[in-house]
Amino acid sequence: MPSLSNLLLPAVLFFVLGVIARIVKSDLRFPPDLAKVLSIYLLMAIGLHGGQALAQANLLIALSSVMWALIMGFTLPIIGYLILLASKRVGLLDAAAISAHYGSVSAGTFLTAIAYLDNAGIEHEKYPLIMLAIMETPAIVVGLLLAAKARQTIAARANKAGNTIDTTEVVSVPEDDEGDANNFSHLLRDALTNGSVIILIGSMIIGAIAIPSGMQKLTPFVDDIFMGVLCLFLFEMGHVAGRRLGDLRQVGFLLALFGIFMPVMGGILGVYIGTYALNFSIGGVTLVAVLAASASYIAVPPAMRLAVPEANPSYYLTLSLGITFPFNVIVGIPLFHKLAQLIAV
Amino acid sequence: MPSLSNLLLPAVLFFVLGVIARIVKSDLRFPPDLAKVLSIYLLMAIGLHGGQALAQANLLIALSSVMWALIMGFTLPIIGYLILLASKRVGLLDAAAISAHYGSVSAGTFLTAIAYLDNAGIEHEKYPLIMLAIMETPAIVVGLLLAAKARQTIAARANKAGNTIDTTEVVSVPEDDEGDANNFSHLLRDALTNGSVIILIGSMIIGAIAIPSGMQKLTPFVDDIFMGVLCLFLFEMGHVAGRRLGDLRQVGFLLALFGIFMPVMGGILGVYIGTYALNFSIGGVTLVAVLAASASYIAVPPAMRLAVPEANPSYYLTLSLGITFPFNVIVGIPLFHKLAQLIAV
Amino acid sequence: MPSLSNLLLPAVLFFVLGVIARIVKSDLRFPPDLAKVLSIYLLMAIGLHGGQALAQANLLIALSSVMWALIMGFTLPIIGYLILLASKRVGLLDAAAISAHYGSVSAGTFLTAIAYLDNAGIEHEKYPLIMLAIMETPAIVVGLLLAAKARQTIAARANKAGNTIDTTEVVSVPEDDEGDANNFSHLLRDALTNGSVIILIGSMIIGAIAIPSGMQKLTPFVDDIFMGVLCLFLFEMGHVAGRRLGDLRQVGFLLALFGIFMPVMGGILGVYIGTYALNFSIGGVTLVAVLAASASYIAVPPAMRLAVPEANPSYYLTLSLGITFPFNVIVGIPLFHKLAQLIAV
Amino acid sequence: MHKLYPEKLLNIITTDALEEKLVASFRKYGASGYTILRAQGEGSSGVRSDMTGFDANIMIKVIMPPDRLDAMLDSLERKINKGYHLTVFIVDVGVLSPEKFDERMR
Amino acid sequence: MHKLYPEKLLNIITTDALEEKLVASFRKYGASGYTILRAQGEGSSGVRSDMTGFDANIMIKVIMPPDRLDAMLDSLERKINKGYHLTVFIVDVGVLSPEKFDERMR
Amino acid sequence: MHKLYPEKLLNIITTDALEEKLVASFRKYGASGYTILRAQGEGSSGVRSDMTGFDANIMIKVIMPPDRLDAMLDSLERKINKGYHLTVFIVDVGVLSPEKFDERMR
Ligand SMILES: Nc1ncnc2c1ncn2[C@@H]1O[C@H](COP(=O)(O)O)[C@@H](O)[C@H]1O
Ligand SMILES: Nc1ncnc2c1ncn2[C@@H]1O[C@H](COP(=O)(O)O)[C@@H](O)[C@H]1O
Ligand SMILES: Nc1ncnc2c1ncn2[C@@H]1O[C@H](COP(=O)(O)O)[C@@H](O)[C@H]1O
Ligand code: NA
Ligand code: NA
Ligand code: NA
Repeated sequence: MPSLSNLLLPAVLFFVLGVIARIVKSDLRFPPDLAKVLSIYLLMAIGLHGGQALAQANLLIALSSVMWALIMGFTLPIIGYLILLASKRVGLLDAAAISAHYGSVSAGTFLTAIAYLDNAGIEHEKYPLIMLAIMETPAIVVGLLLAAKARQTIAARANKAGNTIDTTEVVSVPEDDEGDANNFSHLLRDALTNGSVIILIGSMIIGAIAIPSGMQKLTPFVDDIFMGVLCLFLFEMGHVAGRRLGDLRQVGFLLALFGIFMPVMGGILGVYIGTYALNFSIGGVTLVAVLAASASYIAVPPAMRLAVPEANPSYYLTLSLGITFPFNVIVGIPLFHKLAQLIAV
Repeated sequence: MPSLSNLLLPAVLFFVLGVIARIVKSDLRFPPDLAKVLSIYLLMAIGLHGGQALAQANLLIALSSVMWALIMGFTLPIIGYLILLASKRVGLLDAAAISAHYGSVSAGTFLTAIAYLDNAGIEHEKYPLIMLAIMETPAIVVGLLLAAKARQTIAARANKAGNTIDTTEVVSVPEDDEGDANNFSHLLRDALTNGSVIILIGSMIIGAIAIPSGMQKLTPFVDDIFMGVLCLFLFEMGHVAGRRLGDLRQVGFLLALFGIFMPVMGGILGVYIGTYALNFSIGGVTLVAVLAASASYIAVPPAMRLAVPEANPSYYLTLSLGITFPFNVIVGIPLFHKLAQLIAV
Repeated sequence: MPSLSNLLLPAVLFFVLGVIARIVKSDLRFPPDLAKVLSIYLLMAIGLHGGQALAQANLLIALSSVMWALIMGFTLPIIGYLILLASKRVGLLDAAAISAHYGSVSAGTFLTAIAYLDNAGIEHEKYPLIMLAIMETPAIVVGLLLAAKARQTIAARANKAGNTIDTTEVVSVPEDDEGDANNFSHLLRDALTNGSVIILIGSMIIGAIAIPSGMQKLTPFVDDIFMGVLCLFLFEMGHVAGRRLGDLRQVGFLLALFGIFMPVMGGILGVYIGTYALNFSIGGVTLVAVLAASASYIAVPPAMRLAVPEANPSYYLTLSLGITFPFNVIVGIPLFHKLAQLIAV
Repeated sequence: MHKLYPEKLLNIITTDALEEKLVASFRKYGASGYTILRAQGEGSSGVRSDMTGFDANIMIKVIMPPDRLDAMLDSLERKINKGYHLTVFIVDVGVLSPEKFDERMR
Repeated sequence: MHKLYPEKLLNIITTDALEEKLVASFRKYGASGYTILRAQGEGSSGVRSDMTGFDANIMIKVIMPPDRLDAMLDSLERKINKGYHLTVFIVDVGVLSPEKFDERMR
Repeated sequence: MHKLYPEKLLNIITTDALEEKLVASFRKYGASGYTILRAQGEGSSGVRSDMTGFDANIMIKVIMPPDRLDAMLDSLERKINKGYHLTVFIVDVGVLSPEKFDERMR
């Protein structure tokens, strides 16, 4: 059974250990910035790896992957937004900020999926790596658009109610006295030059163009210790997720359900896109599903703090970090793999 | 001669280099938290390693190891406390706080011993690893009990002297207005869920239950770079110990002697327990001796800050970090190995 | 063509990636102290490596290397100082502080050169490693002497002009009320016990005296992951250099030119010394040239902050970090290699 | 001129082992929030600047309405009397909107 | 006694995502410099102390001549009104030479 | 109300290369302790925020009895006159027990 073997992966076990440490109220504390260092390493390693493979990539498939990544990145938040609106659990701006996270991706989940496939001896295409890099951006953009829409709706409602709220404050993306502050193009540039994107895309290009003899010298760093570093990273992320899990009662049951529904829905969508639109192998399909299912907890939260400051960070952090992330790592990955197998038959 | 070869181990040489850097007043500075990151790694690595071996452990020997670990953890601080009282060099509460450190263990010393044995090609049992994890806790508990006892004695003396000291403040473990603050069960839970304990025990369990193919992928991280990381860790710890060495005059000659007597006494006890009670090989016996001989400088100091705030941290830090730690790393390990050989014959 | 293959080295590519991340204003941020940890590792690794080799070194060549290192360390700053005076672009004290940097060395550049040679399959002597360690110190000393000289000149000029400047403040190295503050012997000791020097020399000694079996266990840490760590280090240093590059307009065109002239001049000198005075192979000559050409951005800046507080740090940091460092990494190394080949013929 | 409202800024420097305990008491005594900075230092209990990540100092800042400060200080004084090493000082500060600091943390 | 000159110390606690933006406004409103400390904390927007290095808090200190403070505070208030989570407080400080804080950053 | 005793809080922001030297002078001028925070910043000597761990800023806090402050400030002023980049400011603070800050560091 795939689900069990998943739970016996060291990386997943360390994630669980991190959660447990929080539950038993251990005084375990990870040094500040350790997770950041580890994630820089992980992105570098995976990027170099992917870049080497992609040097011989088929341009057409690559472009098609990029296109589907964009489609998923734009569609998923809109679906999420509509569902949240229907649920009436959160305000419009909170809905915009939350759903933006689901268009983006979690590198930690993606890497766990790679460990899972590796361990099961399942091959996979490298194109999902490009998709990983691509999907950071559209989600942020669509989050901004949804927030702008939300502000319009709020202003409209206020006007109808004869309310005297200053509409200039809400109608548009708030314009700062520093001019460019949070206007659209500024935030778009931020999204495109996001640190993770730079590391991932940069490493992929380096992996593709660096001389082979030089790349070979990197193997022990990039390949051999990768799994160990991933374990340490997931250990700490489990610890972080564990704390957010404690905030569950703050978000409420229905919202928590949303944090499970979104990855399931996204995963299914991803399986279909991977199988029928991209024609990937089962390994590749699983990775596409994981991309669709996972929610960002690194790039999107600070972007939303800037772009939708009115939204409550507790909501989106608890959902993406405390619910969706553990769900995907523990349940989602083997589930999507199973689905990929079923559909492939 | 074992003692010489010990001094030529890279790990020990880096420790000495750290001490020297302090002596020559170099401006060498290790970044904050580096030691913490390294120790998380070291505990993970040693735990995973041990866990794999212990999956096939003999339950009876394991239980017997745990029992003897508990006995050592409870007995050594009491012996230390009595000696300190007899010496009349420090107050009762200082004596309680200092001696607690000697019931616990130093993972740095333990790992140096493993490097020493590895290098000499000497096999060793894995049970001492469980003992390492177990011994963090009892020492803290006995430290609390000794401090409670000390407070009673102080209160009794004060009463006799007709002194008007507020005895409610001293009789019991100080009760906070925040209620649970430092009551016994709270501190016991702290001891049991201590960060190092979680990492070590958690990694051992993961090492035991994770699927072998997954564990294999961890080998380069867990095994290959282990020695190098240990060198770096001991380099920094030598540097830290070197600073405490400078505080020697503050603790005085007799107290400093205590910092050497305790490991020698503990080491001898450990050799006997390892040989006769646990029937370990010479390698295993050496490790048991090192456990008994070493004093904690990671888990116990903050615990004592909380539980015995009246004690002067300079005393216990200088003793455990500035005297006992260097003594064990440089002299103790080869000495205990020699003793183990002598008794085994 | 050597210059091209240099640019395709992963380490150099990561340096360039770091610069680009700054240029596109990415929000990429490296955690504080990461570079420091990486440089501790790199110095340890290179030191252990060199030490092993130097255990069989020829004492005469070693001494001769040390002597030439001292000569370069003392001469280069004086040349630089005279050029800067002639250029009249900066004040006397700024000239002293800037030129001190060019007598010292950049470990990052040196390691990139080693990666370059490694990759091209070119052997090299290990003596340049000793020179690397030696050259940290004289540059700082000569910087102090030049600053003292500068202060005298300023005082003399002030006197001539009938100015009432308090000459006791400028004539000598400023004497603090804390006595030793920045007197000469104090600063000399600082230079000799500088952290990098301790790590490098210490590791070399350990590499030379540690037992071989112990050293062997360090190989994966010291050798295998070295190139990867160097890439990460250069990635961050490229990012840092990129920011300084932005300060270019502050230093002006002529001063920027100085930042390119000095390494070219130093490199040529180094090639001659390596070839004719030290009789090294082409690999060794290239390294000597890199030592002469590179400017310190780790040890010397803080030393100058202390010793020549009147100088503007923007000047020397921009020159050494923003101009000379990138120039050497990208252009200098293959250039000096080419020169070494030309002269060797 | 901007109108500034007076509040009290409570500063505590101590070992990071006390962090959880202190945060619990901020909650109890009605602070609206707190900020923690990592620190090193020296005082009557010796140098605390190993910077090894074990046993480090922290500096905590809590802005409080003046009328809630007293009970908070009592609690801190009790801790000090029990032997805990707390370096405590209070600063008068001005804030833009005092309501923010009236709301209690959940 | 040493003569000390009065200045205003502006303190801001917020997410590090706002760092660049705030620095730009310090420049605009004529600060001579600023200092940033990394922090963790809790407030109305929940706990911000993951210490994972992503999404951390910073505490910024800016010493300003009293007459430049007002415009700066206006700008901060506008940001707060837009929903940004800024904890702001002002402290009266004394400095040795006020000229240092009159010069504007480039 | 709690009685608070007045003390002076000396703040210094400078390069970490000066740390040892400044600590020596705190000892000389009778401080009972000090606290150091790591910082980054910008000022007249440009940006100091590489955060590479080399050449970083520190912010030092020293609580001192008012009568010892003057000599300390003289010493700092001498350093500034020699060209050292020290940003210095003093804050009035209240403490629970002034005796703590009267004892000199060993
Ligand atoms: N006079 C002081 N000025 C600033 N910080 C102090 C002072 N005294 C103590 N501290 C800080 O408070 C911590 C605990 O002090 P103590 O309880 O005196 O050992 C020290 O490690 C310092 O960080
Ligand atoms: N009363 C307070 N005292 C000290 N720091 C606070 C306080 N309230 C908020 N903060 C800090 O400001 C940050 C943002 O606060 P908030 O906007 O209330 O979420 C928190 O994470 C804390 O670091
Ligand atoms: N106006 C200011 N407000 C806050 N911090 C400052 C100010 N000016 C300078 N600093 C700090 O002091 C350091 C040295 O300043 P400077 O000597 O002006 O280069 C800077 O890097 C800042 O961290
Ligand atoms: Na997604
Ligand atoms: Na022990
Ligand atoms: Na040079």
